[in-house]
Amino acid sequence: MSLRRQTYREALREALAEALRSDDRVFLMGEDVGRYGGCFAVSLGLLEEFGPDRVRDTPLSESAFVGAGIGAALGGLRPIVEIMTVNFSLLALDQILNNAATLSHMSGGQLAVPLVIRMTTGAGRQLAAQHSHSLEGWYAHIPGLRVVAPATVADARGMLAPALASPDPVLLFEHAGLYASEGETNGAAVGLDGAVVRRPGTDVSLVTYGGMLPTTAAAAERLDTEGISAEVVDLRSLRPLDADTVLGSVRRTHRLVVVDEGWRSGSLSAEVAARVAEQAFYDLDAPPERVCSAEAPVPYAAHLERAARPAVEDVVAAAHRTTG
Amino acid sequence: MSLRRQTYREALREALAEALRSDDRVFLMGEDVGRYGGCFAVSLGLLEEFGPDRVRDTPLSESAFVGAGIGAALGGLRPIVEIMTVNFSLLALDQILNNAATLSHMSGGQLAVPLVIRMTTGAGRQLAAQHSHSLEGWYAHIPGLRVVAPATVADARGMLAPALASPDPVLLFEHAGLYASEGETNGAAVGLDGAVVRRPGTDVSLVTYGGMLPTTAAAAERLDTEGISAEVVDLRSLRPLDADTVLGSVRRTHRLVVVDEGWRSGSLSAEVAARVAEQAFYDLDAPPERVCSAEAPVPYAAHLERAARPAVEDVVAAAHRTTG
Amino acid sequence: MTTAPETTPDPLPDAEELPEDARVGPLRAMARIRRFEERCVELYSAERIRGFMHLCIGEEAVAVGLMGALADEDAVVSTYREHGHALARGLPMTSVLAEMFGRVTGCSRGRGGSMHLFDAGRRFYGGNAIVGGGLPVAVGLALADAMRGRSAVTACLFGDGAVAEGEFHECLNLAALWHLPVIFCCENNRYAMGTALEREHAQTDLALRAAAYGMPAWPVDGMDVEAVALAAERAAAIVRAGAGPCFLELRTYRFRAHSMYDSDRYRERAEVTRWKERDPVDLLRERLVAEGRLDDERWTRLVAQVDEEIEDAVLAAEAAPIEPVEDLERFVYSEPS
Amino acid sequence: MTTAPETTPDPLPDAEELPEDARVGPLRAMARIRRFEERCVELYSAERIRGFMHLCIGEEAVAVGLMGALADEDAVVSTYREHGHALARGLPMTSVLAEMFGRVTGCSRGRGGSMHLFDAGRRFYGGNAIVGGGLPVAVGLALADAMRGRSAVTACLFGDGAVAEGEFHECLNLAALWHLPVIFCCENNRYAMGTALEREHAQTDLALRAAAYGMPAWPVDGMDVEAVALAAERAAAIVRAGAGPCFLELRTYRFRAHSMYDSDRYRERAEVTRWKERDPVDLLRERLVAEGRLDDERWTRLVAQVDEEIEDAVLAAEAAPIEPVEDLERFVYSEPS
Ligand SMILES: Cc1ncc(C[n+]2csc(CCOP(=O)(O)OP(=O)(O)O)c2C)c(N)n1
Ligand SMILES: Cc1ncc(C[n+]2csc(CCOP(=O)(O)OP(=O)(O)O)c2C)c(N)n1
Ligand SMILES: [Mg+2]
Ligand SMILES: [Mg+2]
Repeated sequence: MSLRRQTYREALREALAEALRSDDRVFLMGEDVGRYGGCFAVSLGLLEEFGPDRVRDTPLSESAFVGAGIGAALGGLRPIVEIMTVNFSLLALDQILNNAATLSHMSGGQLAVPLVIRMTTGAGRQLAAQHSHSLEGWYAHIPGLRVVAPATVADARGMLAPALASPDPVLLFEHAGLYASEGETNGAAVGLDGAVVRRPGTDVSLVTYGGMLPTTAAAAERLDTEGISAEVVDLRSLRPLDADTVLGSVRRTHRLVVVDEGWRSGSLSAEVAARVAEQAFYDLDAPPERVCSAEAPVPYAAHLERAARPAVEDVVAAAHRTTG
Repeated sequence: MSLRRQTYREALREALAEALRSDDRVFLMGEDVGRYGGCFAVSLGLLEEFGPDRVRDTPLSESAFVGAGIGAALGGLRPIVEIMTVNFSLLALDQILNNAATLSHMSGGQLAVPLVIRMTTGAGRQLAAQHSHSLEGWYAHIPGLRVVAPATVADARGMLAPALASPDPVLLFEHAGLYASEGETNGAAVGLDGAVVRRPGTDVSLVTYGGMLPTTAAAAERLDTEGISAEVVDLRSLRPLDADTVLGSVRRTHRLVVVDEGWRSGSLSAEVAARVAEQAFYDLDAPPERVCSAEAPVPYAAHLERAARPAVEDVVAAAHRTTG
Repeated sequence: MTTAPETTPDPLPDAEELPEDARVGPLRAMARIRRFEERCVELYSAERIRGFMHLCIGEEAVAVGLMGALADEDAVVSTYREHGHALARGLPMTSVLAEMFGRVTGCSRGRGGSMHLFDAGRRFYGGNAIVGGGLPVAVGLALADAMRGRSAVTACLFGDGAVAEGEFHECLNLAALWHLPVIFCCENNRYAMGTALEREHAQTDLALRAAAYGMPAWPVDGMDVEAVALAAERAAAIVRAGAGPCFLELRTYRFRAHSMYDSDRYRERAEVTRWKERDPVDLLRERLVAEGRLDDERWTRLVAQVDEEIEDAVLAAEAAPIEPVEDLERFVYSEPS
Repeated sequence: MTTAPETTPDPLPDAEELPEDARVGPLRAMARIRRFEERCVELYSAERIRGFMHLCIGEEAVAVGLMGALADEDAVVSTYREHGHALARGLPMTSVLAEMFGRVTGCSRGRGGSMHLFDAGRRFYGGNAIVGGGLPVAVGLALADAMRGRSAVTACLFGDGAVAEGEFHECLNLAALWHLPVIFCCENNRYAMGTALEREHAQTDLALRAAAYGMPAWPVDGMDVEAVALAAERAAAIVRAGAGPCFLELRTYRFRAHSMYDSDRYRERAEVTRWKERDPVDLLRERLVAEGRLDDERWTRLVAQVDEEIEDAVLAAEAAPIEPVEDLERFVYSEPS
């Protein structure tokens, strides 16, 4: 396919349509994915093309329909389950942890759960405390899951097919702030376990993923104007974590800043910092830095929400601390 | 009160009885806390003394009765909710995160949720994948919660009263492997936010909490016989994390081993290691080490379960790596 | 709703001066909510209000009928579609609107916005943006009242969509099992976002569903505020007497889209039009006019008074300060008192 | 149950040689489960079996009656109290017992133990230790069968306690809404651990509860294997015909404690004794004897055969290898094939 410009949302939709078209075991299910077109309009139009059996609206029953996705996967289908947002996924967490992630190992390899779960994550739209979580780090803690976070249009377009091809359950986190972003893609598949250097640099490694990539990239630009060459690493896969790419970068730059929208304590950023401290300790010229969300529920008021989330200045300041 | 020897289980029971006796707003509720006496026999006998209103058996409805605890706390009571084990708490996680932890902040400080939730955590009894989780690290990620993990009889006896006195929701993790352990207590209250040095040492800091304290202490003994002086730090409070005590220890020993029963990636151990790397980087003489559970669901077979969990030898080996 | 006539009316008397028919009160209350939300749409377009905003236009009779049946000592647990509930419960419009403007004078200091209105003093326990998330809390509030021997009841509001969630089931069972003083108030507006009732529920008779837990449960015309009030009074009396919970299925309809983001493609225009013929404001207004209790002039005056209150609230919200950024982490944990 | 008589019987014929009355089959199947679990108690005391172990002694008629009504193509989702279900479904006793011994020859490689028996080939999808956790999976298996146009049904087993969990509600609604081929099989043994039915549920008529989702639901004498079989066949026929799910409330009783840790202090001895008068094994045995289809000698032979199978399984499990520790992390993720 040739290179085309589209939005992250369109890329996701195209990937869904392609999957539905190419494999009749694939179906999409979730709240309002059909007639409503998806709460973020990702699946708009799919009902019309594929019908209500394969673009299946569910009642408000997160545990039941996520678990039904698990069962359907065991039964030979390739379900794509949409949980509107990560905020509601807690209601299905038992199914995800105790069934999806566990059945293969616990059954001694007899069962596989080729299920894809898509959900939106992140804050930034003044949706307040209960609609602004960034909990993908929790999911990245669970053995048996693969967790990916497309940050670009090409990744949004290319991660679904490998996710569906995987015999393991895959969680796909889409950041609410990215849906309208634009980029280029040739539609190619994107592997599920490789981090990627988005921008090479020599002075400091800025490691991030998902919705924080634009912020981090902007910080790198800013640093560049100050003569600091920042390398931007996009984790892409949160589990398994591609430590090699991160470590390789740190071994080149000797400085680490992790940017993560999760609440600082116990976020994925801690794992990244810990791995680097463990495995590249002698390569580090400065303590690792983390830029995360304030440790508070995300407030509605614009100025408070802005203050709660990692901003370009915060990343720049952290980079300064490592290089200063 | 004078010093008395009792089991961890007895200490918890005595603390419950004392709380029920001294404040008529306090009540205990959960599955089988009453007639059955608690699935770990912690509340045995309390129904007889306090009656079914205040030692309240619930149906199997984790979300409802945990949420009811939140409502009852808002309504002026001091509920102690028992979730049989952390494995089932996922079903109530939405209530814990989105209501208990959030209401105070989101309401601008109008509401307080003085709720105590007790639950058992950990593996070690061949209960297999779905009954062996150590997920307290997840809870320690949530702003608005206080999370404690009594590792000794004195802490088991002394943490409940301060937890009930706190206007904030407190989660109390009891490790299944500790119930039968014995120790001394004078019944004194134990604060909710201070880590403690359980054993002073000079060569390496072994930082742990809850069910891993005995393993870690045994490792320290073993190291002692080899001439390595290990300091054992018991976090006690997982949120807020008493970083000062940990950092103080590392500044003395210059070496860190974190022992945590959680799955390694994204466990609380990562946060401890990251904090030390950030704040005591120049004090560290060696990369931090973590000893955690294998990244797999915990299997039933005894030899596999043993292999999956942190063992004394693992801690000793990690300490050697830092000192070697 | 009609608006002010062309000719300039006499100067409006103050609210105190107007000796009002008791049955006009609910009309005023509904008109106040209606006009408030219509103004909110403008304010949303002007980006004074942000985030998610869910309007209850068409559903005002539920809010007003229900809240009128409650006493000060009673508790309310609501949803993200709660402007009407909050106003009818007595939260000052200024504090509600300031909240939606994100101001520190808002009823949640500007931290909650439209979906999270709180007023501890009025026992209004929010605004919950997790569908079904308020039900367990309501059960607990009722448990506290019951255990303390207080005669308060807790009104728990939720939608038809929430009935499909596991919490609904667990909570109805728990409240019924323990005979707790909860009025479960299901605002059945026939849609959960874009999903119609019959695609949410195998059995769409929701009152029947609730009755299976062994509690009194019945459907109510949720477009008729006087019917809602009567049902709510009856339910409150049953519940207050200690007979355990009740369930009201309040059959209503939202005239607007689910939220400001919804393009409302999933239902027929004709269906909306049909329901609008039973507009709860018009219904009561016409009834009062027919009974000779209301005339055009009084109505105009009433609307003008309401509008004045709204404009005052807008001005106050505009002028109000925002919370200092330094306070971001205040109240994550309680402050030493 | 009676045991072998004092005098030495003739050498027992092989199973094949014994031309058996079809109605003896279920008796044999129940006796096999009973004797197996009785042996498991000894093995647990001897610490050959560890972890949690939940016995179905007293509930064998449910397992046998239900599994007899299913075809090979059908699926089963069970609970932690599933020895009987597994054996009746046809899992070899050797692989079940080896599993409980933690051996690699066990049906889950020794990783699952008593609570997690799996057999993908026989569509036995486990053993689930989270109460209610299997229901969504069962709905999904049925969804897959329905979407692929297969005529299989899924039997989903759970206890009376599970009925209080939110999953129960969500899953009954979903299956009924989508007309999925699920037989919801509630093993109502009147207790969830120490909590009696009437302290779990406001409405203890569980079939009535299920009927509120708009599906055929009826109570069945769960101590009478022939009644269970009849009900299960009827349910399977309804479900297989595409009419959507059914709910069977299988009224039974566990004669033993909840688990090996339970001191069983929460129920009257007299209640247990009363239920034992309807021991499902005795019930069928006596019926067959009365009908002249079984005599003491045949029964003795049957028990002896069963016991021989059990002892063989014990010996095999004792001798079986354990999984190499190096394999601990195998199958966390699929292996490249
Ligand atoms: C647990 C959960 N799942 C999904 C959502 C997204 N969502 C918000 S409102 C809504 C529809 C709720 O419908 P209903 O309960 O009928 O209330 P209504 O909006 O009609 O007043 C959905 C799906 C949510 N907020 N919470
Ligand atoms: C979600 C969850 N909560 C609690 C438990 C602990 N537990 C195990 S079995 C059980 C009782 C279940 O009763 P029921 O469903 O009637 O099944 P039975 O044991 O009687 O067969 C409980 C409370 C659990 N395993 N899962
Ligand atoms: Mg609705
Ligand atoms: Mg039971």
